[in-house]
Amino acid sequence: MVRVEFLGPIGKEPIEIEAKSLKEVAQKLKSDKEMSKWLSECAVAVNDKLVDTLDVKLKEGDKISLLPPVCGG
Amino acid sequence: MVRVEFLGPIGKEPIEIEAKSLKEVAQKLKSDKEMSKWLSECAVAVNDKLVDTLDVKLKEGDKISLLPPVCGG
Amino acid sequence: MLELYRGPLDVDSIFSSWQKWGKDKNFGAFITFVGTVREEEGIEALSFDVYEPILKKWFDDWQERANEKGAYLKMAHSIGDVPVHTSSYMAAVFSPKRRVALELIEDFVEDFKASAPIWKYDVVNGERVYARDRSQKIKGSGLLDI
Amino acid sequence: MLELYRGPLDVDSIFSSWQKWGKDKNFGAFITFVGTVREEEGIEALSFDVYEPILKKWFDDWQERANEKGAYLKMAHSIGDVPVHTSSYMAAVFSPKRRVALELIEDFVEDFKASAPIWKYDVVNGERVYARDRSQKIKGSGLLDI
Repeated sequence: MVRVEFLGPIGKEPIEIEAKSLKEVAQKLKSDKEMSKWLSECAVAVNDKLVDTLDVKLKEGDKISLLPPVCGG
Repeated sequence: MVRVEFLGPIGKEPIEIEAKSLKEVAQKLKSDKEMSKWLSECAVAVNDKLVDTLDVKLKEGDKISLLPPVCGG
Repeated sequence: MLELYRGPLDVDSIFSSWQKWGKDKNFGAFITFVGTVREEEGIEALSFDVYEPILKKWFDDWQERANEKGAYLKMAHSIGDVPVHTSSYMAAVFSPKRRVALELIEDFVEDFKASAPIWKYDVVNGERVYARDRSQKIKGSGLLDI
Repeated sequence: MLELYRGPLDVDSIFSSWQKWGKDKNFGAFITFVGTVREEEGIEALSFDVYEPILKKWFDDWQERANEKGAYLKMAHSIGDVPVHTSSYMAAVFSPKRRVALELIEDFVEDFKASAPIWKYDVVNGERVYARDRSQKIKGSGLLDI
């Protein structure tokens, strides 16, 4: 199981899903209507490190975070 | 008579000279050995306004200031 | 150093401690940016969510980059509600001389706006509304939109 | 506003009064530059001569330029001796949003260095030595060298 966290304004509780890669995470989130509108807007971090490819293997307990558009300051 | 002031590190008391133009001021200062080394380094103001030409007519009581290289801050 | 505070920043006291730190370290140039909540369009406050683990990494990367140029960075940000006319953000660059500080402050603040994992909300009639229009997608966004 | 002080600047109190002024005026961005005397090469202090009439004109021209962009400038400088680890120079830009302030602070500080009628001396063993090597000729210098 990996844990998916939705940061800031997404306002959704973390979920635990079965996924061996980031691609699988994308496929599972895509099927969730509420989430799919956020997918085009969000950056992604694995274990608090931003990633720029879907070719990331995941292991038990990994944390995936979705970061919607930001505006600090 | 016009008044010529020497600012900052020049360390020379103001002088009053007879001059109808900035060019005449330049000629008189040139003859002063102590001053002539400063002339290539100094900017010039007439009545506290920086000027960029010698073609400035002067009238009684005008103030000419010589400004050596600066370093504020 | 990265400092996070609940509510508005005590700007004077943060400035004072930063400025003391900088002069003791013999830095000749010290630049601060202060961001203050403007009164406009009837908002009562802005409100912020901060994701600290990634913010800290972002800041540490910048710190390293600054250190390579002989400079040092500090930053403070608010979490939660920050009323109009109070401040939510301070950034500072210290360097031996002015050039490096003047260049870094601009790049540091601009990249903060584009990349720091912080989300802003307008507070209107006590309600928190995500400031989507003023927000920027982090570089690489849309990765999961397959 | 241009403020001149004899001796070192009281940086915290100047900052505090500027920052209060800016937030009351509803400026969202406030940037300050602070120049502090570094301990190096055995100097005890720096010392400054200021020619106020031309400095004021130079500052007023910059203020006008800033106002056209919706921004506002402040500056403070020391006259006379300023010991190491104390500050001689502060400059500030206030603007509604960050971009204008980030651009102006750089140009304002750089032009200050190149044009403001202020002369710097190292104070070594109680003696004032003109810092000729670090000084810049004002644009148009040499006019009288005919």
